[in-house]
Amino acid sequence: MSGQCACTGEPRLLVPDVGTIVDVRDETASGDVKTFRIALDDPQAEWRHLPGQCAMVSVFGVGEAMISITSSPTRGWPLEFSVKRVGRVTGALHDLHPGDKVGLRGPYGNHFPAEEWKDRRLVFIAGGIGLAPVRCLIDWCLAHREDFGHIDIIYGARSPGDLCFKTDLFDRWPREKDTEVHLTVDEGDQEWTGPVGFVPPFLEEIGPSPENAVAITCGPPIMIKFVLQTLARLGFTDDQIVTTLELKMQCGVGKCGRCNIGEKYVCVDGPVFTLSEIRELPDEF
Amino acid sequence: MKRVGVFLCWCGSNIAGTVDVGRVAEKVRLLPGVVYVEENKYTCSEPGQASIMKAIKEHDLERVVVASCSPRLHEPTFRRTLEAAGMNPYHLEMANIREHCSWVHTDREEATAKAFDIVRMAVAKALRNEALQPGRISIEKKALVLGGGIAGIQAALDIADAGHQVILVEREPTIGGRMAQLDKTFPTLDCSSCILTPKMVDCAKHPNITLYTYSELEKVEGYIGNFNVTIRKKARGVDEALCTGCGLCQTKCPVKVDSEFDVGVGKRKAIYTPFPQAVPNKPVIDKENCRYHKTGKCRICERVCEAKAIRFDQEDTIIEEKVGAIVVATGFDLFDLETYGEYGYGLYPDVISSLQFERLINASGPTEGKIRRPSDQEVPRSVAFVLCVGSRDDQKGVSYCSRACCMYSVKHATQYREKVKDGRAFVFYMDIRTPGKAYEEFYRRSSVDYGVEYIRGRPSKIYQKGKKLVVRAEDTLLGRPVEVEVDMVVLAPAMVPKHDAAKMAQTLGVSYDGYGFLNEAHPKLRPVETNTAGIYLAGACQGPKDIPDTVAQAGAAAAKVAALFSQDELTTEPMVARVDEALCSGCLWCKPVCPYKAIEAKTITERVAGRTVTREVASVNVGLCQGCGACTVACRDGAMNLAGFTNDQVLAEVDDLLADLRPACGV
Amino acid sequence: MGEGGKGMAPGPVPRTTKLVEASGLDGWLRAVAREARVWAPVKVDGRPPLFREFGAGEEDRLDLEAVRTVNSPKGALLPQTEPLMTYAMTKDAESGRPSLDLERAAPGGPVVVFGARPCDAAAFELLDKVFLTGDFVDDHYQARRAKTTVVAVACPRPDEACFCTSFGLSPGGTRGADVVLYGRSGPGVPVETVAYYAVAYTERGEAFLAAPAARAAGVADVPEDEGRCLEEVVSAFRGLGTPLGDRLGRIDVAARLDGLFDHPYWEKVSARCLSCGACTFICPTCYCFGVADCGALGKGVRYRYWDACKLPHFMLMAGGHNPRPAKSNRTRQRFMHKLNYYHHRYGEYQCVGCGRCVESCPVGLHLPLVAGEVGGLEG
Amino acid sequence: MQPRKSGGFENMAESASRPEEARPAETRPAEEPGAGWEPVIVGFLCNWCSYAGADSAGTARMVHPPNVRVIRVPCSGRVNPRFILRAFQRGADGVLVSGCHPGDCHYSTGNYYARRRLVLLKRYLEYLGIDPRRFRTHWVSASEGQKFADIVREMTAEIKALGPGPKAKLGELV
Amino acid sequence: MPRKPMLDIERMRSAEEALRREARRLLADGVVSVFLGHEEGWDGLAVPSFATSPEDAEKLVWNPLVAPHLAKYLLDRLAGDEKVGIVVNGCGSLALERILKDRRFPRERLYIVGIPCTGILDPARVADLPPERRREVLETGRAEAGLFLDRCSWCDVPNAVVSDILVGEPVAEEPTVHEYPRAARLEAMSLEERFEHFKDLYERCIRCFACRNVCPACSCRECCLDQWEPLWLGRATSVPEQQMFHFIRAFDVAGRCIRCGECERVCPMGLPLMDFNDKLLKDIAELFGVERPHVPTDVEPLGRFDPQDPDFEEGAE
Repeated sequence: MSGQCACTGEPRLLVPDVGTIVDVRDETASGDVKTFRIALDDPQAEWRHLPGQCAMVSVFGVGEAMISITSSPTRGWPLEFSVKRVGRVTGALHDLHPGDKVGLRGPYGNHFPAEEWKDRRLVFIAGGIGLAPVRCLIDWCLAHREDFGHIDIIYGARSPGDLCFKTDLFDRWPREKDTEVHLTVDEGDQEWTGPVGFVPPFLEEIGPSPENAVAITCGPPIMIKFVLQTLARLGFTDDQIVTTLELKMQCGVGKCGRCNIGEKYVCVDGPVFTLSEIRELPDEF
Repeated sequence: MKRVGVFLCWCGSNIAGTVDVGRVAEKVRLLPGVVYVEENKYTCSEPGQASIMKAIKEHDLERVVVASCSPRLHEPTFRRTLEAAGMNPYHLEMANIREHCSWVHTDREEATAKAFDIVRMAVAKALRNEALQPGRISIEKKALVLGGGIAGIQAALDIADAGHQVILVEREPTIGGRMAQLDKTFPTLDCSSCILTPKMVDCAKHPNITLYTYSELEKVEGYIGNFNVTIRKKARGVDEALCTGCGLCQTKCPVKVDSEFDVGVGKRKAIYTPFPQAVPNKPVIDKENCRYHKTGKCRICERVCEAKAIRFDQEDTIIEEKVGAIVVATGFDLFDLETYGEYGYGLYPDVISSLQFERLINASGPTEGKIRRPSDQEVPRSVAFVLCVGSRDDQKGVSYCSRACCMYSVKHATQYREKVKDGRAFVFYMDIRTPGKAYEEFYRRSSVDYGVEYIRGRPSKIYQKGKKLVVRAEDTLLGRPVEVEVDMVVLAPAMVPKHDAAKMAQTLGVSYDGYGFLNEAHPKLRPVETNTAGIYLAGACQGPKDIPDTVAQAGAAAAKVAALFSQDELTTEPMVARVDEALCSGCLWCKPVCPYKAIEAKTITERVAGRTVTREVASVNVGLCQGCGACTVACRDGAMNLAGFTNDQVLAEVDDLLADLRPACGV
Repeated sequence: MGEGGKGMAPGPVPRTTKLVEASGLDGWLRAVAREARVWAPVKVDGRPPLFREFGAGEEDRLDLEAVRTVNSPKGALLPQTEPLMTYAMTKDAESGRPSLDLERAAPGGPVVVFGARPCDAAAFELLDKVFLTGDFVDDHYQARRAKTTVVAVACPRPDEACFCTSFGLSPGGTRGADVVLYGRSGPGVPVETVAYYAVAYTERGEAFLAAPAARAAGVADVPEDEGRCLEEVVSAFRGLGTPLGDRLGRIDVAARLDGLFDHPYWEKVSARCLSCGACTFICPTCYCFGVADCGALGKGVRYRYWDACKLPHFMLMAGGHNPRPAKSNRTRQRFMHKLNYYHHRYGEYQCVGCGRCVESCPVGLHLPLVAGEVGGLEG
Repeated sequence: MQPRKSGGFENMAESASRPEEARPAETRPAEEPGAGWEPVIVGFLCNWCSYAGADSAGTARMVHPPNVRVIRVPCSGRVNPRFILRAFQRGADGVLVSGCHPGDCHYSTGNYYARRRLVLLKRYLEYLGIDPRRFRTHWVSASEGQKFADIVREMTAEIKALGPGPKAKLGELV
Repeated sequence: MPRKPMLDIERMRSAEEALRREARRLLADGVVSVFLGHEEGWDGLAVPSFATSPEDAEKLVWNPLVAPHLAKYLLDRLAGDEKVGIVVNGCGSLALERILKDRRFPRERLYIVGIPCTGILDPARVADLPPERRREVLETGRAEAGLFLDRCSWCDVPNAVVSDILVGEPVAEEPTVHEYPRAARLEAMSLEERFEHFKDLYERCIRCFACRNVCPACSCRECCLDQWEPLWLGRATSVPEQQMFHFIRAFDVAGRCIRCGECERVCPMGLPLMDFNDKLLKDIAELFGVERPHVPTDVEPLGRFDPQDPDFEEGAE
């Protein structure tokens, strides 16, 4: 992991490694989500991450943003980061092109406890850009396909154009064994023949059984809210539900106090929490 | 970082002579964001522009910086170039390395260094350029024409014929204006009303023209394409819908007063139409003189009216109209002749004005066209015509020449000689000005064929001697004093602005000159436009004119309106102020500093913490905003910004310039 | 936690004790300031002293008269603005390909914090827990901390804003200090005019007292016969009470607060808050910071700066979502963090009772007030 | 109390403090500028008059020192006082703001507001310890190329004498 | 010359009575949902109070220490449409006027109780007194001029300029020739001395924003100092950035500053912040002939102009 100067080994907690954007991919039709493939200029400094972990991406002169790593550890470097244009840093990032320099430090935060899910059925529920952290986990699980039971991937977006990772959704994942991909959109278009509607009702329709299953969900707060209710109706217990939290982060290492809720620091104790863990936290996110 | 392409122009040796463009290029290439740099001998040339377009495509540039001459010269050129390359034209920045650099510096080193800085600042700004779309405002394809004289009539007809709605507003009970008072027109001597009245009728009948006579403009709001005008239609005392125009009321009306139309040389009734061919041919009640209105008794007109159209209690009506353009054709007044006491106007009944003379020789005038002098109704055996009464007189009158007096006085003298074969016509003049087609010939004929006698000199006095009037002047050609005894004197007053021209101008928001004539946008190149977009000028309200010029200008104004109306929307300059409503506190301190009253409060509703909140924010009318940016400085939290010159951009220019010259931070 | 105070276990064993003339302190500091960056309570005319860098020149004077400095000494370890690194983007002249050079800011030389009150010294240990423990160690802080000597001065006369004893600390406490100066005249006197016992409790403290600068300044051994007196003086300082602390008694509300997150009290008490950062910036234990870049043309500095949970923008997210939009949320966060969250995470309270918030809050909204009031709330 | 109609700015500046004492202090710059030190002057010029004035100085080849870096603004009324302090903060040795003559503003009143703001600012900057000679405000019309050239020449010479700007004393941003 | 500030304890007692009565009535009759006043806080300090019930009204105080202005707290109550009660003395009403003229709170949602005022003490100065003297001052009202708030020294608005009801006899207003001693003192210094004076201030400022947050003229939804785009102000607390901070803070309220001095009073570092504002008030008075620059008007001095304004240039029209 970074935080060590590759050459001297001297610690440098808040000083990133220099990376280069090797590729930029538009995920959505509107171009508000892009996936950046980033390589470290100094291969010595490359670190290994676990599904669900994040990294601080710097645009020099603008600032840093904590962004979840979208590519599975099994794929190694360059890492992929899918970024929605929301603010200053992400906006500046969107203005960058292959060859441009960025800073990277990480990996930060905990990860999805996939090792604890051996032989269990997995239900991935994501909305919009929320698929980014989950995708990393999905690919990791698929790379260790034998370790898990049936896999449902339930994903929705505002419109067909807003579906991220189209090749994964339509090409790669459906071909995996014992894996189902269910897609829905809030609003269809001429080409769209699939289901139309919000994720929660869609989930209810599919109605995955809670039996020996784990539900991993990530998406906009409003979606999460109703997904959790639906999962409860389907009989999922709080311990069977895993999600990720997103808060403003500045240091990423539990020092700056930004992402502090209760006694937790989302950047080190999170972003991955089971629903029962979240119920423990003060409602400040 | 946006991908910036920089194009450095040599401008032949204009720039390259002093600035080492090559070295600037080397340094610019190393700037963050700059992905392409090119030098051209003449960037503005065809090949120069072509290579910009080529580079935009090949290097998928997102911003373009052209370092050449002043943006005031070629910004439009290169914006078009970007547009042609399918790029938003406002992604261009220009670095002025000619006027501001190569032309004013001699030391090659210094000039080169400065040129680099100038380019750097342009790059800094360009990196923060946003794609700007010109605003669009709808156009109400309806025109308002103010004034129903020949200018207004002509403009209204031309616009209406072009297929657009026209509202024609006339203050008097009828349209026709000055020209209707005239007998014949120079130089062709064809009858004025014969050519005017048909046009008047056309106006009334034209399906695209709405006529509001006896009406006045009260208020004008809005801007080009979207004026809201308020018109007061004065109470006529007659129900126009019912009135058949039979004229019985006029014949029966017991009250007789001086006729404005006949300029005092004739009479009218208290209920009247100014003249027989009036349009509309519906009378009005003159409340000042109507016996019923004064004493409460009479009501004869009411009784005789078979159509039952008389309405004593009728009230003014207010009409509101939305129009896209306004043509001002409010005409002129005549100089007050009593200013010249020495000419005895108002003192001697036989000293009259040229307009009164027009009425006297007019077949439809009070004397059915027989020339009789007011005092004793005798046919005058000799008449003196005095020119430039008020015109070209810095002391007592106005400095300018009224342009039409020479010709109509020549006409009057000729007409007089035709009617009074043995009469003598004297014309006292300073110069005879005949700048028009067939004018000079007409003037010649008057003296050669009609024996009009011209005396060059401005009369110093006119006094009565028995039944005669003596005109004393200095004959400046012979250089000796002359005294001429005549039976009648006709004074040619200067044309002056309408008495309320200034008020009108303020209502319209157009500028006017020291006399009160309305100002055209440019004396040569924009003669019929005003500085207020969407308002045009026709006729004598802009300055003295004769009929041909007036009609020509009216046509021109109509053409401008038609051109405006030929588009469905107007595009507005996109470099205007805009409000970030999320930031705006609604203090509206931006409002008082706006010279165009373009800022208004606007109420918005938003969801805050689950509840709906309404609050006020500033909003900019892009139709009115001219992009001065005063509001942006009055705005403390930066909610108000100016597209094309944003706070962000100016700060970046400052920061990036100085970051290199005076590194700002380091450890 | 804590030490000293009435009926407390005796503090750590002194390693060495020296004697230094009160009049010699300024000279001593100047000497030290030649080799190290010295932070001390510097005299400011007409106002309470500031804890800031003490110049080697003649102009600065030490001010131990006031009970506390307006600001805390935390800036010595956690500067309000601290460069982390420089970055410089350069392009290859031929290829135009960009490259980026990062240079970590140099840690800087030794630091001596001189004249901190025991509460402030103890506060350093609370900062240490944040920056030096857990999965990540803050190297910038660590580097500075490793080179920092803390010389505390026991409080002779705690004032009505002092309540260190409410957290088990004491005016004569040694926590976080390498050396503690005890006024030879004992507590009670406004300012020591005679001499101080300089007691070193750590190796670094010993070294500091043994340094040439110390010797030059007349730091001498304690005469044999003074042993008794020293004992008494020290325990007198240790046993000293604090006016406010006595009023409040021991503050232990962590458990109490567990149930009070949604209590209307926060709404009520925060109503008068100005949402300024005064309380957090003058607090010796508040440590929240932000990180920002400063530069142009691809070159610049990345630095960190003090930030405060009390400021409305603290948690504002890129999308515009603010988890703590209201003053009540932020006020609650501050006190919950100090009296509950921190306690859960590190096993003690994040307050040393220095009394600065009592003095500085323009609207009298400070920790002793809240700690006292939450005690009386029903959950 | 200052008379409402003041004879030019310099006099007003006078009344703001005792410059004759202030000046010498400033003329001894904090850091002695090395040989060949050239002042940087940031010039905010309104597009319609002063920028055009600078253009006509160019068209007429009126040679003047290369120390001014021009930032084009639509109107002097667009110049936010923050821009000016920012320039000084980042290292400008002088700042020049120039617009249309009062009454000639392309936007009719912009420069009147600018005048109020900037007259106040100039005094305020001096109050903060920034030599008023470093901040100049002028009216230059599109035809006054000569005047523009003269202003630049004058100002450059004056600031050369003053030495490096406030940044020398303020220090770095971080 | 302005009236010398003085304390009239009796007057204050009866004002307090009337104040409580009014507040009680307003809350009981549901005219207002909350009443903004002062209550006794820690160690006798008067702190802002927000009474929501008739009982709460009993806690309200009107005493020599009611220094804090309350108008700024209205911004916390922008959402919603319930009516708010508020008590103001003369200077307090200027703060309120400021908020109203800046259109930051609707007048129709206010019920204003005005209290004529002869002077208020500076709590900090009182706190520094020895306990017995402190008690004496507060009980007898015998206080030397030096103990009062600075704003009392020039006060020309003893009575609320805006109110719905006035409790207590109005205080006779006396015409005041305004002087600006703070600015004058600094103007007398050399350029260098002034620079050093402010540099010292910049270096001590911890940028806690107390000055801005208490200022009734600083009422923006989002202060430019908090924005990142554009970055008007870096977050570093270096001298140049601190200069920018204090420049923007003071110059943005130029022409709108009510000279209350609250910025200075709440500054935890005790910085002489009115040194900035005093100068701007003085110059606005001198340059633009504004006699009472501290009194809010419908169009601020920098939002209007006079063709005859002082000009930069000799001979410029």
